Amino acid sequence: MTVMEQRGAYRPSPPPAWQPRTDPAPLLPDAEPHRVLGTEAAAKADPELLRRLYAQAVLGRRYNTQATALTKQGRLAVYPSSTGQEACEIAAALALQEQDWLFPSYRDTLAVVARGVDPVETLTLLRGDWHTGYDPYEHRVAPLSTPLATQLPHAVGLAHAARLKGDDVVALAMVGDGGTSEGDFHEALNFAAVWHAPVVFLVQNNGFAISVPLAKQTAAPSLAHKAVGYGMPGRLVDGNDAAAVHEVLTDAVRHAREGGGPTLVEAVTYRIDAHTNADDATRYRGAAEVEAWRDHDPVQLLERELTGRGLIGEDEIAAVREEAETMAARLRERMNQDPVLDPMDLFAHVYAEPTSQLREQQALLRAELEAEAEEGTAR
Amino acid sequence: MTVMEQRGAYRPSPPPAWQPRTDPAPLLPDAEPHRVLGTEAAAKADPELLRRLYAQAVLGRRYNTQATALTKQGRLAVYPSSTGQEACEIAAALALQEQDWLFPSYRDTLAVVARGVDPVETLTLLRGDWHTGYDPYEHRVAPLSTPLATQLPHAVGLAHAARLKGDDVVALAMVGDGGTSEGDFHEALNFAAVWHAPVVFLVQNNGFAISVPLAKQTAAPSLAHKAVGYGMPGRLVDGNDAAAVHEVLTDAVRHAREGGGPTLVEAVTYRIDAHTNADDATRYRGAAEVEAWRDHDPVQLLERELTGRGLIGEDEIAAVREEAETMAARLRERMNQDPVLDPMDLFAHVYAEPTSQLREQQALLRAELEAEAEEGTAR
Amino acid sequence: MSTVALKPATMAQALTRALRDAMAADPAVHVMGEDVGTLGGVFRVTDGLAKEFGEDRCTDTPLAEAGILGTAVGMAMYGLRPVVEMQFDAFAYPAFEQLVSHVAKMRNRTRGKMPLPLTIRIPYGGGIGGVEHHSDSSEAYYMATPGLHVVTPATVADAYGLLRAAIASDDPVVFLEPKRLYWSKDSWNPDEPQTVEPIGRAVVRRTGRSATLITYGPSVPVCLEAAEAARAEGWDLEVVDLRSLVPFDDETVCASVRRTGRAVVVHESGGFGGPGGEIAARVTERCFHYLEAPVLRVAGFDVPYPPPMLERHHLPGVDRILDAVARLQWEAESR
Amino acid sequence: MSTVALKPATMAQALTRALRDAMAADPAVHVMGEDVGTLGGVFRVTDGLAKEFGEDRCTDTPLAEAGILGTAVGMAMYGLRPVVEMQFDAFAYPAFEQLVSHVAKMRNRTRGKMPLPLTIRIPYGGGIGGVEHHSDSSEAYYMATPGLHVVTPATVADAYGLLRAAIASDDPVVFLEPKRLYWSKDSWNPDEPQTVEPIGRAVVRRTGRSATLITYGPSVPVCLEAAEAARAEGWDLEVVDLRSLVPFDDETVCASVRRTGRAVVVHESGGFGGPGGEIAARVTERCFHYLEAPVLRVAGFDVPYPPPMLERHHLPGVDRILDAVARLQWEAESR
Ligand SMILES: Cc1ncc(C[n+]2csc(CCOP(=O)(O)OP(=O)(O)O)c2C)c(N)n1
Ligand SMILES: Cc1ncc(C[n+]2csc(CCOP(=O)(O)OP(=O)(O)O)c2C)c(N)n1
Ligand SMILES: [Mg+2]
Ligand SMILES: [Mg+2]
Repeated sequence: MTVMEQRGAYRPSPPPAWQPRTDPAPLLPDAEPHRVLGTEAAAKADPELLRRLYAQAVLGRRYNTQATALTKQGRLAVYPSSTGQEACEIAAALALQEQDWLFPSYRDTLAVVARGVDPVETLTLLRGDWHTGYDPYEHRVAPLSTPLATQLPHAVGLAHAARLKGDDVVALAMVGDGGTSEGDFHEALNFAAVWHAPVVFLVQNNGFAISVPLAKQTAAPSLAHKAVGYGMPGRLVDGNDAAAVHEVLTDAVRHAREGGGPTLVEAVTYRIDAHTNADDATRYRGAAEVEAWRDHDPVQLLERELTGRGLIGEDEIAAVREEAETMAARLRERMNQDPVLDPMDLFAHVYAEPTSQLREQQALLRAELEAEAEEGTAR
Repeated sequence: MTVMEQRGAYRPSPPPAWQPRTDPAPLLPDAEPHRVLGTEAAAKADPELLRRLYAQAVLGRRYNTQATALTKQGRLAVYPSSTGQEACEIAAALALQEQDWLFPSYRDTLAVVARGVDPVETLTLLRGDWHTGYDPYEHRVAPLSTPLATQLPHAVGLAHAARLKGDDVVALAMVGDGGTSEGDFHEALNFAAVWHAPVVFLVQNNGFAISVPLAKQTAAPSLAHKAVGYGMPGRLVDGNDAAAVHEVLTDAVRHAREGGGPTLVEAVTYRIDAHTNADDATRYRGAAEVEAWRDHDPVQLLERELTGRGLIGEDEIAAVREEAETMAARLRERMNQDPVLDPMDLFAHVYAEPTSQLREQQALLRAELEAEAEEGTAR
Repeated sequence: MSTVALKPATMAQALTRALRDAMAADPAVHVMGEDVGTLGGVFRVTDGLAKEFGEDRCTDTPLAEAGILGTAVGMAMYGLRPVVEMQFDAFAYPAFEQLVSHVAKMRNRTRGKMPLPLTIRIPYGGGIGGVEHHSDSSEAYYMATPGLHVVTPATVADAYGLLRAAIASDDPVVFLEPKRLYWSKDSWNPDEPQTVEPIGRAVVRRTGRSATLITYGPSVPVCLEAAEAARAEGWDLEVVDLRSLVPFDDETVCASVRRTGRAVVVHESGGFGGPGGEIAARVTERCFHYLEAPVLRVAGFDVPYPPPMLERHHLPGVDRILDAVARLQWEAESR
Repeated sequence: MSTVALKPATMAQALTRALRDAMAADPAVHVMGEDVGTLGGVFRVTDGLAKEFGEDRCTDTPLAEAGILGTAVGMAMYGLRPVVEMQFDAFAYPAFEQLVSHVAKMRNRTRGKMPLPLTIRIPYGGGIGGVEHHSDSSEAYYMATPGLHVVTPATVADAYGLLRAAIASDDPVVFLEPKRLYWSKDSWNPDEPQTVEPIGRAVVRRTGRSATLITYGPSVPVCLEAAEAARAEGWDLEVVDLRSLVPFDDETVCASVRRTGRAVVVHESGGFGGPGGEIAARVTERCFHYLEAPVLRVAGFDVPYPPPMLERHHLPGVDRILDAVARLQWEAESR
């Protein structure tokens, strides 16, 4: 028996082969997204967890504003802000155990930082001194993926490999609503379901793919409904409700860990900022829509819950905010230092050993740099 | 308002955007595939249609055996037989009106012939004298597509273009169970649903992609369930029941024609022959499985229904069979003639006008051929 | 000759104008891609088209490049002339199968019965500080695919002319737009009727007698700059702008090289397996006895495109071009 | 030296053996692709592996090439050494984005932290009477993609040695298998320990002094045949089998060309933008003053791969090679 076969539903059926092999009902998402904050369920939530989510969300929000500010100061080439989506970003990181893997999309710097990666190393790609700034193996975070949805099959392959080795590893892969239209999304979910791989797919439906609204992206009842076509459960969650996202993701991760296979989670949220600092969002959406979503702000939802239920005091809130300011100041400071660059790095990592062709080019560049340096000294 | 917007369900929802925009229930396929033959529904079927389906199925079966025989005689490079799947092939062609378009996959030579394309021209690809042997515009049949699922977006684009022009055209696109795993399948269905294009997707689930059984291809309740994730209805049909396939496809085509958008139809059938004449099916499946499916043969299901209900007599059956023999003899005869080849055709259709680079190569080949011819004469 | 004064325009504006004029001239022309509608494209090349012609003529598609090109194929089958935008070079790769196996082959496959008149616009190349996957020079892939035309403008006027020609062509054209020239300006009057260059003609941008720089797209201005700088060294360089990689204008290129006896091919694309190999090889095949030195190549390094802060070391610049010219085995008198 | 008698084996058998030995030697080696399990692959190269090592080690995947390569990337990230089979050349195109944007770039992207030791086996080339899309020579695409190694065997022994080396490599290797040599036989004893050639070395298959035929993969036997036939014309041709297109063995190739002074590059791939341009250009750059004539190219025509009944006109054959050799500007005495 193969590892892929170690589960219930996965059996070829005898002819006639048309009997549905599983009942679709348990795969279908609920009509309403799961919510915790502001509902009765919140009372059952662990106050410590809520405080932790809150602190992280405040930090995350501050990280977003600081990074955006850095683009204006020319310290970052570009920054895709996740303001408004902090609940998803934070919950994705917190739902995982240490040995698990995170597969972020290009917007998910917050999740990467929340998982423990150095904030400056996280921004390397967007600062432009190298591509991936962190060692993916240190915190088990794959490189931020720019080609949309391409990281999803990687997550499936990694989770599958871990399972083959008998390791207790779950992979959580993040993608946007736009990314669900790509062929790689389809192929990844299908492989995951067929292989019964321990993967959780988190779709952050933030309403837009750059300027393209969801209605031009899909006609599906919801993105979570796509799960049915792969034979995995689909879950719909309020993506601005950190407690809800955390709960749904934690459940899905546990399910995967226990051999239950993959889950598709759609978190409905909203991108408050423009696509990146270079984008002009007024071209494709009105201020009223943005304002409507501000009333459903993920940080405020947490704060309201915590203060409303007396789980946090003014001092603690102030302390959280101060911590965020400290983080931002430290980030600013570190990002204001010019990165140390070595142009010869261009050739260092193309292959394990540079080919003779690359060695020739290396020599050419070295000669040029030496000539440049000499000129510099001469001047 | 764009053409894409001329329908009901396709509306962006106001925030909060998580309300399911449509109810999934009507999109879900029935648990049991639709059947007509051998059921009470058969009594309501048009006897003329049943006779027509029968005659076509008999012709189709004979075409398959004849083409397979031609591979043994070296008259065809390869033939992927659709024996066992004639009901789908025939019904696909008959469900369309004249102005509609058929987008066949590589196995669907029968559907192409049933649509009116010359049988020999249909086999050009498999004989090897050219790629597509027929003029796609003559009978509105796209070239047989070898790269799996790649023809599906073409069908969507064509149907969309026709709709933009205000033409009454439906496209029916065929694909195998294996082909549903490709990214192009996903992207085509999504575009079709978002654009509300008049397309019908017919998946022939014949249990295998070459040697790979369905269970290694998908974990979905059924392939028809994939429709939900695109927001189009999914229909499950007994693919060996020609009357049922015809009914479901005709409904879907009408639905598309009336502006109802695309439908995904899964027809459950079985490939009785090996993948192609070059394949050895005993490597991956047992004889018992094949035998079980022979009991559910599409030609016999029709014959049983027609004879059982007295809708056809011995003479008519004999006449149908004779017609098939005549067709086969004629095909044999025509295929036994060597096709007339002109090697210079290699350059004739790469561009509207050959580039100067191609003209040089053309001259080279012409000189070679002349030298060859001279040598031939000299000998 | 018209008396209207020329006004400066950017290449991006000329491209927009070409699309607009083509759409106005022929209702079969449809623009489609990611963000091309309401937003007007991330480079604003399709700005205003959805408003002017409606979203059915300038359509925001779902985010799926194979789907975009694949549906465009179907639309072209039905007689439309789709103009597809791929948002960036590397994001055209998901459409590679559709491009190679269908777009390039459909006319040939059907003995000319089913031509595919479609244009695939791809912003390409570096020099704009883009992160990974936003600066690839992918022309080598398209050149190696028979059935495609491959063109790339280097001037504002050519941007207009070549794009009109591409859309008018009955064959599929990969239209490569040099990103870093989008904001380059030229005196060009969009209100004057423009001559539409046929596809396939190179042009001598600067005459010279010492050596020929053979180049295209984003490297044309760099070569012109290098030619100016070379005067100080006593070299009088000719600069040939290919404009069309497929078909290739052997005549113009070889005429120049025969005249100068020396040549350097310059492009941003990686050198190994890049366009320069083909160009150097075919020039050598045709001009061997005219050559005083081997045809040299100045190209991007054979590495994944560098991060923004290192790209200046990668891109062929004036110095690297002059160094190559210096290696053309000069004897004192031959300059 | 071993005393075991050599037995004839086909290239396909040698490949199977290489996979088997690699899987036996290293549990990290996983074979995956369409029909590679129960069926043993459409060319039977993976025959018996699923039975011997289990379906977890030799896995029939869903039918989706980007998914196959993309999941293999993830498996390699976790320390496995996936060996991916693409069923035919043209069916590797759906995986192009994964190949170019991830497989080729991951090591570089992560400063060497995340190498991807994976092998992508692609049966390629024509001459087997395959219909459309079953006979492409796609090596030009891979050569133009920094970060990939590209190798292709021409002999039974190299098939084994190069595949073992590819699987052992810590870099991704595109392993191109010449379809029409699958059934070519050689005296080769699979039971004897095989020397594993390092990747990157060309080999002189036949020494000669008149001119060098530079070739690889399916064209090697054709060139050897041409060299034999050339003796009648008084030419003594050297044949260099590149074996590895990336890295490229300039040393061996240039040493040969410097000796002979003349060269023809021979391959099935289309000429324009094909590997021959790169090869001719770099040989010319390095050997200009040794060359009596331009390096010529004999290649497939620049057309979509022809249907089976016309492919013989397309493929470089002995006569076309000899015609090119005749155009190498011979003077009577120089042969
Ligand atoms: C394959 C690919 N195509 C196009 C792009 C260009 N692009 C970058 S972000 C983006 C929109 C992504 O939308 P979504 O998936 O919803 O993620 P979000 O930006 O909302 O986080 C596009 C089209 C890309 N990065 N990759
Ligand atoms: C993109 C692509 N990948 C691989 C192949 C090789 N191939 C040809 S047929 C086939 C199996 C197809 O299975 P399915 O889609 O179920 O259709 P069926 O053969 O059963 O009609 C495969 C893998 C191909 N033609 N195209
Ligand atoms: Mg989004
Ligand atoms: Mg099948």
